[in-house]
Amino acid sequence: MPDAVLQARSPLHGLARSGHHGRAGPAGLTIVERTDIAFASVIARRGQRDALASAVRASFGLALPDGPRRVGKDGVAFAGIGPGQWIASGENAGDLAASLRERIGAFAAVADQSDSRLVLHLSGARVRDALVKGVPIDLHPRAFKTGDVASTLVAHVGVQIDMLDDAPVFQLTAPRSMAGSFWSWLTASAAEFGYDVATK
Amino acid sequence: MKYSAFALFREALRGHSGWTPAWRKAVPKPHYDVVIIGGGGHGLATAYYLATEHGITNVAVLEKSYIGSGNAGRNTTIIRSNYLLPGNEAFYEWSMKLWEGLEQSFNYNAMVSQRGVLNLYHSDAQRDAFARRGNGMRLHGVDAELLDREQVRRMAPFLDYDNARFPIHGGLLQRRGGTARHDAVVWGYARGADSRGVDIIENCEVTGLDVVNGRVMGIETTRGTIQADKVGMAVAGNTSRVAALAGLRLPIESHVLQAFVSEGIKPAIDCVVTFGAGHFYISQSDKGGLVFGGDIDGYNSYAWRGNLPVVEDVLEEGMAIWPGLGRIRMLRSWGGLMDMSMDGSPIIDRTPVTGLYLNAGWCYGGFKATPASGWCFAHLIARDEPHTVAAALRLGRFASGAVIDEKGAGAQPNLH
Amino acid sequence: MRIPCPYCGPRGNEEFSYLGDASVRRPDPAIADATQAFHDYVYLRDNPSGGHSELWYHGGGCRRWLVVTRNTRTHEIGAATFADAGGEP
Amino acid sequence: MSAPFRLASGGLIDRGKPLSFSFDGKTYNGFAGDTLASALIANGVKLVSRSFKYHRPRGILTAGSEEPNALVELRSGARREPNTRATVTELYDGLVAASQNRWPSLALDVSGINDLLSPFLAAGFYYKTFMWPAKFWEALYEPLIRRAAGLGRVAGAEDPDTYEKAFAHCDVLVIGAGPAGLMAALAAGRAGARVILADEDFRLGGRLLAERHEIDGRPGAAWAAGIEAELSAMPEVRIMHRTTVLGVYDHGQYSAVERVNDHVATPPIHEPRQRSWKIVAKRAVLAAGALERPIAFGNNDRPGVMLAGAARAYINRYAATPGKRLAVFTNNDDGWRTAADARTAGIEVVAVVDSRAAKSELSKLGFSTMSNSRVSHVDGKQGVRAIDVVGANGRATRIECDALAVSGGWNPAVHLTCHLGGKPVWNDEIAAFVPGTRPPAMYAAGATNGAFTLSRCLTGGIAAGAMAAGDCGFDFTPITQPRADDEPAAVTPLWHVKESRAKAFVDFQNDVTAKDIALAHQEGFGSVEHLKRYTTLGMATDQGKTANVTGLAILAEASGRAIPQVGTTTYRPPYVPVSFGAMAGHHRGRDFRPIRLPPSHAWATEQGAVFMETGAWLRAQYYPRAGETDWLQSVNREVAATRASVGVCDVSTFGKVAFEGPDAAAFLDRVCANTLSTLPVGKARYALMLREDGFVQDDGTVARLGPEYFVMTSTTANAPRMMQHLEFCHQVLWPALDVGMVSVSEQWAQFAVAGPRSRDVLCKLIDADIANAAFPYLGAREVSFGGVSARLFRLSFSGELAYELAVPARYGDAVIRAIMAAGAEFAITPYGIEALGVMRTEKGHVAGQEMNGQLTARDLGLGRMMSTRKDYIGRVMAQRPALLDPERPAFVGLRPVERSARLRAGAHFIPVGAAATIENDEGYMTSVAFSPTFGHWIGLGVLKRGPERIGQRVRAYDPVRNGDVEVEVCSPHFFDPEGARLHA
Repeated sequence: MPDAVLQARSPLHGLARSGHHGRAGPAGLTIVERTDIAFASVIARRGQRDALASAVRASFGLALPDGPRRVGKDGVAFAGIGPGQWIASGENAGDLAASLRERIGAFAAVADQSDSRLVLHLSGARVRDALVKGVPIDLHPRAFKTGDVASTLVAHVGVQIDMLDDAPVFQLTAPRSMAGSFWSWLTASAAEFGYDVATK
Repeated sequence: MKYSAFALFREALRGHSGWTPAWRKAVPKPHYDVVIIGGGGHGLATAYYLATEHGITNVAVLEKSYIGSGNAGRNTTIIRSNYLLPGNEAFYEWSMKLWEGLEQSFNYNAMVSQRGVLNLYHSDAQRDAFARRGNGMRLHGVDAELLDREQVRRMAPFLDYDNARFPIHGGLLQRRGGTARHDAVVWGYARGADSRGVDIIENCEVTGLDVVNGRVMGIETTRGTIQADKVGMAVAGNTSRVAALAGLRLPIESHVLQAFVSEGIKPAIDCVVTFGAGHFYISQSDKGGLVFGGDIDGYNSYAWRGNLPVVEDVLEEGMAIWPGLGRIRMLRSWGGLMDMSMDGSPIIDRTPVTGLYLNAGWCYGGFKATPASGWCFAHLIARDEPHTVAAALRLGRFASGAVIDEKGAGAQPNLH
Repeated sequence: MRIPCPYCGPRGNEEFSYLGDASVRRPDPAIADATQAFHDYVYLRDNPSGGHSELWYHGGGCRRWLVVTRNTRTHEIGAATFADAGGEP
Repeated sequence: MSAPFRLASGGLIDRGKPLSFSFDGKTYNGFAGDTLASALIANGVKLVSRSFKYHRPRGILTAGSEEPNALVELRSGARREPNTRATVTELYDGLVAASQNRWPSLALDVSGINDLLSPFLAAGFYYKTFMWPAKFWEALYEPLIRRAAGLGRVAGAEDPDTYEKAFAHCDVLVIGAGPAGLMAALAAGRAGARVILADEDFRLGGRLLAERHEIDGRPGAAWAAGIEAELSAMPEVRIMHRTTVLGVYDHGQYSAVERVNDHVATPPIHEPRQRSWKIVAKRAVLAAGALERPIAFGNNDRPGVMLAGAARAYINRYAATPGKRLAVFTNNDDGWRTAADARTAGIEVVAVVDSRAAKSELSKLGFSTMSNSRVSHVDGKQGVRAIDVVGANGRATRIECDALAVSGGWNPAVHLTCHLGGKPVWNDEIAAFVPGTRPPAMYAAGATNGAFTLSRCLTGGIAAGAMAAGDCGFDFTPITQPRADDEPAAVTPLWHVKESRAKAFVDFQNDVTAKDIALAHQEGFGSVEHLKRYTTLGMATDQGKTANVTGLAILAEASGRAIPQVGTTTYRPPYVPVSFGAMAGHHRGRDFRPIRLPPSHAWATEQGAVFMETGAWLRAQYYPRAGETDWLQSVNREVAATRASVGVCDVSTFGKVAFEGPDAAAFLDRVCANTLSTLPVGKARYALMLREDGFVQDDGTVARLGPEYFVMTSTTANAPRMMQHLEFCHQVLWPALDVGMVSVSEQWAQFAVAGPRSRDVLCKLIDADIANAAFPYLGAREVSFGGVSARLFRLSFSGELAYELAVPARYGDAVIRAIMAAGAEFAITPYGIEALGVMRTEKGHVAGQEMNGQLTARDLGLGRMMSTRKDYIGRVMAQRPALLDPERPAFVGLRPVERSARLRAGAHFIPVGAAATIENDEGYMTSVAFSPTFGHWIGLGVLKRGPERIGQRVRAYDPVRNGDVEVEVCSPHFFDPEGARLHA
């Protein structure tokens, strides 16, 4: 093919403007769109869950979680999204799906999902106050801790929420095709507290 | 006493001392020719037409609570005959014809108001689907008009034409459709049936059906045993429970449908409007309250209460078509038990038990059907053969495949 | 309602889709009266007032089909289990 | 000028913050801390509204959200808010309010004539007349009735304010922040529970704010402020002011509305007007207090007649007095406190009328007391001039006064205990209903629970809070009970003063009188529900909060039964009316539901595409070019260009599901009507799916990319439901099958490149041999596209040589641009879904219009796809007799006999020359298109015995669009029936 390498576009292309938005003053939360994280769905073969778990332990040094939790190491993480089902992610991991297929493909169905979702990292003192305007699950520190994962409906959009650390930092992923509507809800909800948008 | 402006005038001058009960508080007799289980609109209409059309007056209507305590008194009062499929359309049009002469017939003002029912469409494909329905209505001799966006705007300028998620492309209008005062329909039929000798027995719950050699002999009730030659069931959401007393299993699930009313406001909407990109319908009562509703709660239930997600959906859909409602308040919501059938269409038929007749499967469309349902059920019970306009509404259609599936949703009640 | 998803925890019913009675079983099409059996399977329901075991799909969460035992009169929920035993036969 | 009825001192108002407001165009002054009602009272405004039916002059009856009378239109223009309760409207500077339901003015409302006509307007009068002649109802009677009815007016424009929804979770939800609620929250909070304390008011304290009670030797309001301070300091306690809990739902869900900015003229930027909350609580404590009830006597609705507890609220909390010469009418001890507080505030108390024989110990207070007496009549129209009191001897005495405080006793606010079906039970000691079976996990405390004295409220609150926290696993740390009195609260019911001559109102807003209730009973509407429905008792905006129990009691008297025998009252959500805006929140206008955009959307926008909603998606409908005046021109050009050379269309919206595993092929055989296990690797095949009831559900293509790896597409509209269906088949029907299934719809951008030159275009972009021999029709393979791994399918919806190219979605935008660049030399043309539809119609492919859920595979000419060698979903039920009936309408093509005629989908087929009746209905047109290829309209449809009638003519009858076109029946495959082009 004659052309130069293809230009990738983020789901928020043309929607998110870097800088401060909403109420003036110190930002209540910071929103970062991440386009450098690869994702792949991992579904255990019938009866192969344990074999898969040991393969994951061998290849990545990670104990595959049984419930809606995530484990990570060296930028690679596995988040439980259903019984026998995980979303693997890797920062700057290149073709994550291919390497997963190679290492654990014998025990699981693997599908690349790197392009399927809008990925946001949210942090800041008021992040929970903004999220409660659409997130139906309890994000109180007693109820949702670092490493917890939840798949739920937020403002009519299917969203996966991972709590990355106690700062707190939340990772929200939403279907790529709904990025615009999801962004409309998120920014409307955050405006009251003032928010900064950054891209990485 | 006949109701009239004169009677009202006379009574006003003597402190209303002359008014008598609208219907007797009857006590059960040991035997009736026909017993109707269910003192809702359908049951009372059946008794009324048994008396007026078939001369059968040794009839009892059994109601476990007070008459009209079920869906007859918990609906959004819409009447229409704008159905797609022949099996339904002839029936609902017969119902509309009966509505048109009802009040003079039973001498009660049920406030039948033919203010028009407007179904909005939001895409070309939906327009063509509505055209198919409207053309079918016209083939039945029923009025139907397909309006474009501007015609709809002239009828209902307050709808959202400029900023809608699902823009309004036009609408299918049945001018003869409209609303009626639900309680008045119940009381009118009750009063009409009572005055012709029908016993209306309230606070009388059916606890058993005496079936001997495949034939129904009588009924066990909380007020004693009643013998009956023929028994008709018109119990909506409780159909499966009553049918089970005769060992019957039916293509029906019971689901909750909520209805809503707003605070009273000055006249704001002159017809019934339905939203085509969701499930929402709204009109305004003569008292001024906006009467509206949406989809069923979506799961089997015998609890007379609605859930919160549907309340939110319904009010979101209201705002979606009528943005000016933002500061109007929802006053009250309530839930009724719908007898959702497997194809979304009703059943008026015999049962495998001789002498036991079934009137069910009204889904959330029972109110508009009240007159024709009573008319056809009375015909079936009196003549033991289905009325022509209800000929397709038979139990056997599920086995034969001749289902009447308006929505094309398949055998899943909560999708109809 | 709040449905206790065995994977996700209690969630509002708006995250779920409902498919009715879980006690009916798809018949073997090879049997003699398969047509009657399929008719009953597809169309006939007990529709009880009281205990009911029913199918819910957690499409807004873990995408698992659940068998939920629920009282249709009180909406009280007894148990919720994976229809396929968690994909672990 | 200072307000004439404002007390010189006292109250919880901030006299340092004067506020100006207007009512019916006249300007008044009030203070911060006032409500609109208290400010009107302070300014001596007694007449504030007109009643619903008789248009009687009305004043302010209560001091809370139960107010039936004082409803106003608040604000103006697009913010006009009808039926707003003045009693809970916080005063703000510049507030504008107007009375409603009157003309020309509040003082002289011509509809006041209804009051004189009232003998003719008795309960249910409209059911008995207006029936003749029939057509007059819509033409005359109803418009008149509708115009007279209704209250305020809806705003004419979209609400400019914004709204939000929000979720909250807690261990203990405390509803109401009076003495019981404060104690409950404190007890639960100290135990360490996560507590939410919600109260309607803008200030915590409940009745304490309205009374002169002392707790621990401090004024009640000050004590409450102290508790609030302690609660605010607890990290796990959240206090929600201005928040009304509206409803109780299954499994511990509560709905509430927070009036975030109703107390300011307009909300600050970025802030909503209101916020609707969904609260999930493990336990709840209902401490909603009690509502005072009126007594029915002649003209008890006159402005200046007020509930005794409300009078205390205005005097004690707002330093506003309802009158200068106050009389009190009570059937209980509590009413006396109004006299006492009024005197303390320096207001002359002309008489205390107590219906009870036994002298209350309170009569020692030294008021001019008339015991064993009843107020039978109020003199005055737009205000109180005097009252007639009937004593034990039956003789009436007239007493001059300008205000009357009435106490008929108190009804516990049991409403929320009823929302899940609970029925309140009658309690003789307090002559009121108390909570019966409560919702699971809900406790009731304080007056709501029938505890009518302060110290009992405090005790009950502590106990409930402790139990609720304990249930959630928190150890209770004992709280010393604050000191407070057990003030006298005895009551002897009096519902209706028989000696009344004038109307004695029970439901004030709906003008339901004691007489109406008697009449309803006389006419047989003796069940509580019939009474409500027949008289409209309790159906007004206040939901009968001040009327239901009294109405029930009067019905009991009329029918000679005891109240519990007559029945009980039940309540449904919402506790107070809630705005559409609050419940809709963010989801209005374009945000009503999410919009899905395909990867080429930005590019298509640059091209000036016209978009249309298809399900959740917004797709390019067509791409108009300069000079094209209507859509058909553009679509014709797009079709012609594609058939002549090459076109490109974004088809990313199809559902895409990946199947992987040893049983993938077997699984697909069971969900599809046709066989897919025989599909070779590297090949794709059309797939048809039925519902279990035998009707067509969806279609798509299945490509086998590896021995155990398949990708299936489903139609755009059905994609979500198909995913659910496939998961059902796998998890519920055949869980043993070893196949992993996942949606990859969002992962892949997919473009159809169609037309004779499509191969030439793709050859420039793909490093792979896609010549016909190497990559024939229905081929499927992975390719590299500019270094990106992509998938190429040789599929054709258009009937042309065509491909579908799938690339990771992030490159979708770049790829459409690359395709357009590479295709430039072939004059490649982007086409939208209109042209797509035209080409598939020319080709005779079925689509959504045909798969309407009412047609079978046979109906659609796809019967041959139904395998006879295997079981699959729908196989058995598809064999039912009615579905095999040869008379069923079946799939055909149609073309107008008069070639210039236009066809329209939705037209019905009737035989030529036959009457347009349903008996002659032979089917309908499912799809139409103008075919630039043939130069005339073509159609697809289902026609009775259609396939046997090729060449015959029928009428396409379309009366709703004045269409009646004679059409010729033909094969649905108009274009290239042999498929020479797609194999090229």
